[in-house]
Amino acid sequence: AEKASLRLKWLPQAQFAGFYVAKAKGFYEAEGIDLTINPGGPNLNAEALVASGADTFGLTGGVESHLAAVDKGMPLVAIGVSHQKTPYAFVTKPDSGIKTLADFKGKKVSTWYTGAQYTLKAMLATGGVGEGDFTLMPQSVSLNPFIDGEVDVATATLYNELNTLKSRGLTDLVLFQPDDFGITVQRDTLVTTTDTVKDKPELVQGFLTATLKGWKYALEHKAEAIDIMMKADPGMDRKHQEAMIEAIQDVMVYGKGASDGLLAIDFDSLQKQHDILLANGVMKAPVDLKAAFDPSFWDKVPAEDKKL
Amino acid sequence: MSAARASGGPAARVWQAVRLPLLTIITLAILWEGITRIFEVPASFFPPLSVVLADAASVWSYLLRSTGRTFLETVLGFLTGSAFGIFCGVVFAYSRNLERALFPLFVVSQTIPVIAFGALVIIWFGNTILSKVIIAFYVTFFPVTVNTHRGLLGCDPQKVALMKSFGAGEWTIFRKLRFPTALPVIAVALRLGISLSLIGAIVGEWFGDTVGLGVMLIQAMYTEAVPRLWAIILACGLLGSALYTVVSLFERKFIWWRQD
Amino acid sequence: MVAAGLNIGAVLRERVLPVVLGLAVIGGIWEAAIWAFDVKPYVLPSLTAIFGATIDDLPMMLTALQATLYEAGLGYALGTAIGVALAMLMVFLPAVERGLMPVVVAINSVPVVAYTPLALIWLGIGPASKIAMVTLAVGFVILVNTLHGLKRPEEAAINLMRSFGAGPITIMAKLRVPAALPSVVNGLRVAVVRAVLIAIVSEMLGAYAGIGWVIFQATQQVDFLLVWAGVLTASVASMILYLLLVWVDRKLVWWQ
Amino acid sequence: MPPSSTSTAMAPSSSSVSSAATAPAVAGEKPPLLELVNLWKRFGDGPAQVTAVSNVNLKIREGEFVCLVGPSGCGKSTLFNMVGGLLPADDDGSILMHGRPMADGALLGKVSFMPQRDLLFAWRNVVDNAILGLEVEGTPKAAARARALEMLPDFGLKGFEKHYPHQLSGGMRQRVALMRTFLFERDMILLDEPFGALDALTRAMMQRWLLDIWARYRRTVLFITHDIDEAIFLGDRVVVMTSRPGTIKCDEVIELPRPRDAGIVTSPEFIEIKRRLLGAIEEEARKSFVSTTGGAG
Amino acid sequence: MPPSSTSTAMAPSSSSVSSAATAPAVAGEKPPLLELVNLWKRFGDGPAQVTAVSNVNLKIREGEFVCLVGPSGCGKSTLFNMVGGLLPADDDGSILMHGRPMADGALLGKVSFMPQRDLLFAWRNVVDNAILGLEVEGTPKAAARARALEMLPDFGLKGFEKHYPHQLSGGMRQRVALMRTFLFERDMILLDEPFGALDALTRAMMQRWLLDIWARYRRTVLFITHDIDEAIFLGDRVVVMTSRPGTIKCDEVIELPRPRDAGIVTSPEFIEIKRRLLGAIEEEARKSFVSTTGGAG
Ligand SMILES: Nc1ncnc2c1ncn2[C@@H]1O[C@H](COP(=O)(O)OP(=O)(O)OP(=O)(O)O)[C@@H](O)[C@H]1O
Ligand SMILES: Nc1ncnc2c1ncn2[C@@H]1O[C@H](COP(=O)(O)OP(=O)(O)OP(=O)(O)O)[C@@H](O)[C@H]1O
Ligand SMILES: Cc1ncc(C[n+]2csc(CCO)c2C)c(N)n1
Ligand SMILES: [Mg+2]
Ligand SMILES: [Mg+2]
Repeated sequence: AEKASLRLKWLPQAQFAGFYVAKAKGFYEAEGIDLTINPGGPNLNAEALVASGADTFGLTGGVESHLAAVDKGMPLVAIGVSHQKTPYAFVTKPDSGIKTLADFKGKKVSTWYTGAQYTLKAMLATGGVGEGDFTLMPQSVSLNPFIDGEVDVATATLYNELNTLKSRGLTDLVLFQPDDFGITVQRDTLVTTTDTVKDKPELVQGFLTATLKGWKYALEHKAEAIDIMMKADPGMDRKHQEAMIEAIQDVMVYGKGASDGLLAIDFDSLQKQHDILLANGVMKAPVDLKAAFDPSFWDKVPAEDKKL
Repeated sequence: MSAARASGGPAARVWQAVRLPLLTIITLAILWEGITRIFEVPASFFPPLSVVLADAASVWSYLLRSTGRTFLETVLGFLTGSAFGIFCGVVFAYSRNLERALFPLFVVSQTIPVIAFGALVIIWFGNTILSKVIIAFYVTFFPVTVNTHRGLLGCDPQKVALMKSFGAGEWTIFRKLRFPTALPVIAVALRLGISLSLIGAIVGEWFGDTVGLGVMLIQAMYTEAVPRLWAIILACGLLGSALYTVVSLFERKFIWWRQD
Repeated sequence: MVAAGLNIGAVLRERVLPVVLGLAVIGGIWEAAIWAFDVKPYVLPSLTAIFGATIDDLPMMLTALQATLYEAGLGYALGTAIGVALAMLMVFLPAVERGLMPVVVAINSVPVVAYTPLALIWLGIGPASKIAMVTLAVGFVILVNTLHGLKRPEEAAINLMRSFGAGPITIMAKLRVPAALPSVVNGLRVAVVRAVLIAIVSEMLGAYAGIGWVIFQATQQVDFLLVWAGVLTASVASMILYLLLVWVDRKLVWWQ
Repeated sequence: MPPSSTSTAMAPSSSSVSSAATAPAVAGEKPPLLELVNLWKRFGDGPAQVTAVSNVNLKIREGEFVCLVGPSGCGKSTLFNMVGGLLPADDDGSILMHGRPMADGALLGKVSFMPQRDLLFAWRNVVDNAILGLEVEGTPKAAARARALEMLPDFGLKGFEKHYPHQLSGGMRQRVALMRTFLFERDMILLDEPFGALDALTRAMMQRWLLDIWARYRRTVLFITHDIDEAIFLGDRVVVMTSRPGTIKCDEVIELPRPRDAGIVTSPEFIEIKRRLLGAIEEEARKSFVSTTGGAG
Repeated sequence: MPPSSTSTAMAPSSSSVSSAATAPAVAGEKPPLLELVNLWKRFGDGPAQVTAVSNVNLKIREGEFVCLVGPSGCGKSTLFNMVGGLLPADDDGSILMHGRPMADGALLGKVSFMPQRDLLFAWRNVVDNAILGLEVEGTPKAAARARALEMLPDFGLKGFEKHYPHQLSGGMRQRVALMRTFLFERDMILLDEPFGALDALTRAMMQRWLLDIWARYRRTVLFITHDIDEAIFLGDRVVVMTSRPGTIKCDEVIELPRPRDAGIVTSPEFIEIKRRLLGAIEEEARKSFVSTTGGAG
């Protein structure tokens, strides 16, 4: 079997269930791949690790960071996009009085300064709220400032922070999802290098096929998938993981992910995201999307392996 | 305080040594539990000790495995870091030019936040225990170098002259005089170093490892599992104290004399 | 007279030249390695590129540096004060040392980053949480070094002071503290670098400003040059602080 | 400590000269300034235990100049440390001052003590080392320095006020330590071999200094020396200690008239006293070399 | 250094006793073992400069026992340090051995040197401190220890082999340092006030030891002391140094027959030599106290 490795964007959790399931079920082995799954961590750039050749594949930040990486000259190609809609939302407590985008004016909003701030600005711009109309502040790991009322709006991933907030009693939050305002930031891109695509297309093909089988199996057998995840990291909270895989299913099985199959690459959506990033000055020059995203492998995977 | 009075069996002496620390720990534990219970501090802010211990118990085998792994990395990093630190301190003590040229670079190296370069560490040293050991090594050697250098230079020049009068070469002077003179100062750095090494190992585990206290730590941090966070803090504290104690015991056994 | 003129030359030759040479050698190896092994900039950018990026973003870097130095400086001062005070207390009351030291060691054995989330919860995302973290780390280094130094004087010297009717406080002021100075300065040296580092690391886990914050964002946005520029800025600043301390050391502990 | 009994028993028997017990008769009713009763000091434990001082009984009257001599390692410095309050005596005995028992350390700050080793502080120059005692007392630095500077020429240290200990010769260091002791003025002065590293003349000048202070301010002086001439020349009494475990072997009152002239050392009375004392010391010193096992027992 | 010229000039003129220049006549053709030519040593710079040794010229023949006396702080230890190779002499002069000039430090390891301060290592016990020189030489530890243990009783240290320096009395420390020097056997022995902290008998026993070694192995001994009796009793020659800046004031050959008995100190020849030398030293010592500004100049 050929050795390969996958670098995740974060520690083991249900967000990456498909890969662990594919490995546990022997799907990679069946494709002749001996895959090692390497977790990520804070300040660990999966893009850099794949680009440098330290890892063969990567589940990296998302469309915006992939484009930034390609823009910076990293020889990366995305072969699939996991989350078909923005996996995070801007949340507020019902008593904050924020019901529309216009209500953001004069409020304190916290978000991650890791790209999410552009999404927020773009979303608010659609509601006529400019940069100077609200107070923007960085959001750290902790949600306490939001829970304690120090900020009016916080940012939460649908699969992680939102569940944390729910478990801490905030079940009736008002959500502002960027997609509802025509802004989409697709996250969790599956990438490899241009060299790997060129030199080992069969490896890439096998990897993607097995991965998709894994995801399909995971979403169809969630309890078993969570069992597998709990083995990978026994320290996790099972309930939290169960909630996560549900949320992950929602963001993956959406748009083309629902109609065409998991991890589908939707060039229309990509173009829109690309233009927003360019408009915000995140990228300096346009990027050739056809070069940055290569749907050819995904196209070759039989529909029954990727469609739920 | 005649020595006669301080005597007693080994058991009594051990008791004497652990009595106060134990008392402090028990007091702190009671305070912790009491305050959190009485004032009903939210668990997300500061959970009671019992909750923390219960949480630790729920994952005890994983916690134990993680502690073992971190322990191994720490010890390896500490040993290599101390050895390298002492070596560099010696080199610097003997070569002013090397010291002047390289020492600033050592300082620069210590100002680099390793956690900004997780990817680099993995690219260079791979996904192995080696990258953790390297980071533990990296944070350990500096204080050891500084103190070794200082300790070696702090030697009484008249004693050096005495050794020279015996025809001792630099190597002999080093072995028999300078190094023993520097030992107490080096020992201070070793005590700092073992704590730093543990920290290095833990941070090293953030770079894509699958087991270790550091892995559990970020999991807990980012899921805001506060009781788990405290459980890991306790585990780190326990491991760190144990290692520190071992180093201190070595120090007390081998470096008991007072400088004059 | 003549000496002053000679001195500058000597200082340049003996102090500055080796450092410049050292830096030049390392820099040369660095550039050469990048060229020879065709190292990609996302693995390791060239020095010139890093300098370029630093210059490009200089205003932002300096603002960030200001925030970081404020946190590091305040934490350093606090940590030193607490470390020295605690060490003195432990010398005055040995029971405090036996009782407290293990707890202090335990507290310090936990990486500062592990407390950071708690500090963020307790003290907020602002500078207070960073200052607390720096204080903690610096305090321990200073405590261990100071304690060692304060205990250094031999029994006979302490007895001499006692024979003059000196109480513990006078012995502390006139014997233990001067005897401890070399040790304390040692601690100060090691701690100054750590202070900046801890401030940066704490900032990476949540902040409004600072070098660590810049580095964190840059990492997330795959802006590797900016990461290195941040590191360079921090290093230069730490280096300056360290040299300042070497100078203080000379002034303070000249008798060794 | 098995062998200690032999030498303790010897003390009263072998003492052919006037014993300590008869001395206070001169003072009459008043209790002596200082009285040591059955003083012991043991170091270490078990087989390695060293009995440094055993069963020392000694009375010292106000204004007396007492010289202590004895073989090297017999416990003189240890005795001084106990009298100065620096070392707690073993529980067996007690130290009385003006007839009242003193707690451990009660004498600290009440005597001028010069230890055997100079113990100068490396970070203080000559003047600042000399004024250490004054500083501890609370004398303003400027005033203390002025006094020390005035004293420097008398100690042959003029021109060296800004030098640091490592730049001094052995004898110079000793003189700085001596200055430090004299500047710290107390009614009782304990000097542990203060002139050991000095040449004859410097020593003579220092002796003159000491006698002057002693006579002018009626200080009480306890003085350890190895130089028997010095002991007889200076002392009202010379106390000889036995070899370790050190106890009082004999206590000789020196009846030579004062002021004593340097020429006195050749007088027959002097030579007779010296002969007797030398005999006593040599008998003891010999023990350290012969029955050496008694040393650490 | 303006005032140094006065005392340098004085050296030949005021020396009423046989000068160093005449001494080698006894040895005949052979160059002396050690010859110091115009040796200088200055410490510090500018106004604070101290001239410790100035224009010292001295010849020492093989097998000679030379005692060096002089007022405290006159530069004796400095001279020793230069001879032992521990301190480079100023460029003015040179040190010749067997007529050949020696480079700085060439004598290291070739002389047994006992410094004024005992310099015992705190982490070594008595035996291990004593064998330090042997260890440096490469003698196996066990053999070295055996030799030291054998020597212990002679030095009155039996029973203390396992003690550490802080557990010793001042005189005991000095004896350990002495043992360390004797165990490191070399043809030339430099002793800097080796018996300063010892009582009369212990000192006499140590002197006997030293003379025994000297006579048996024809060692060359250079010996600093403050005790003029000791100097005359031990030495073939007594060299008197002037006060700082130290140079040779006079160089007296002691013609007393050997072996010398302790009783010799009362002989008229002895007393006459002593009177002469004391006069010379006192004249010098007085200078440190009178023209003190000349000290640091
Ligand atoms: N801290 C100690 N631990 C063990 N033994 C000690 C200690 N201090 C002193 N001694 C022992 O006590 C004895 C007496 O020592 P002390 O210093 O009183 O002698 P001394 O009479 O002053 O001798 P010297 O004339 O040589 O100075 C010595 O045998 C010494 O080894
Ligand atoms: N490192 C130094 N720096 C400055 N001056 C020094 C230094 N070492 C010695 N001296 C000076 O040199 C002079 C001679 O010192 P040295 O130790 O040779 O005297 P000595 O004759 O041995 O005196 P003693 O009999 O007191 O030991 C002294 O005035 C001393 O202050
Ligand atoms: C776009 C985006 N930016 C920052 C974070 C914050 N963050 C960094 S790592 C981590 C754990 C991943 O689940 C979290 C919460 C995020 N989640 N998503
Ligand atoms: Mg003594
Ligand atoms: Mg000397």
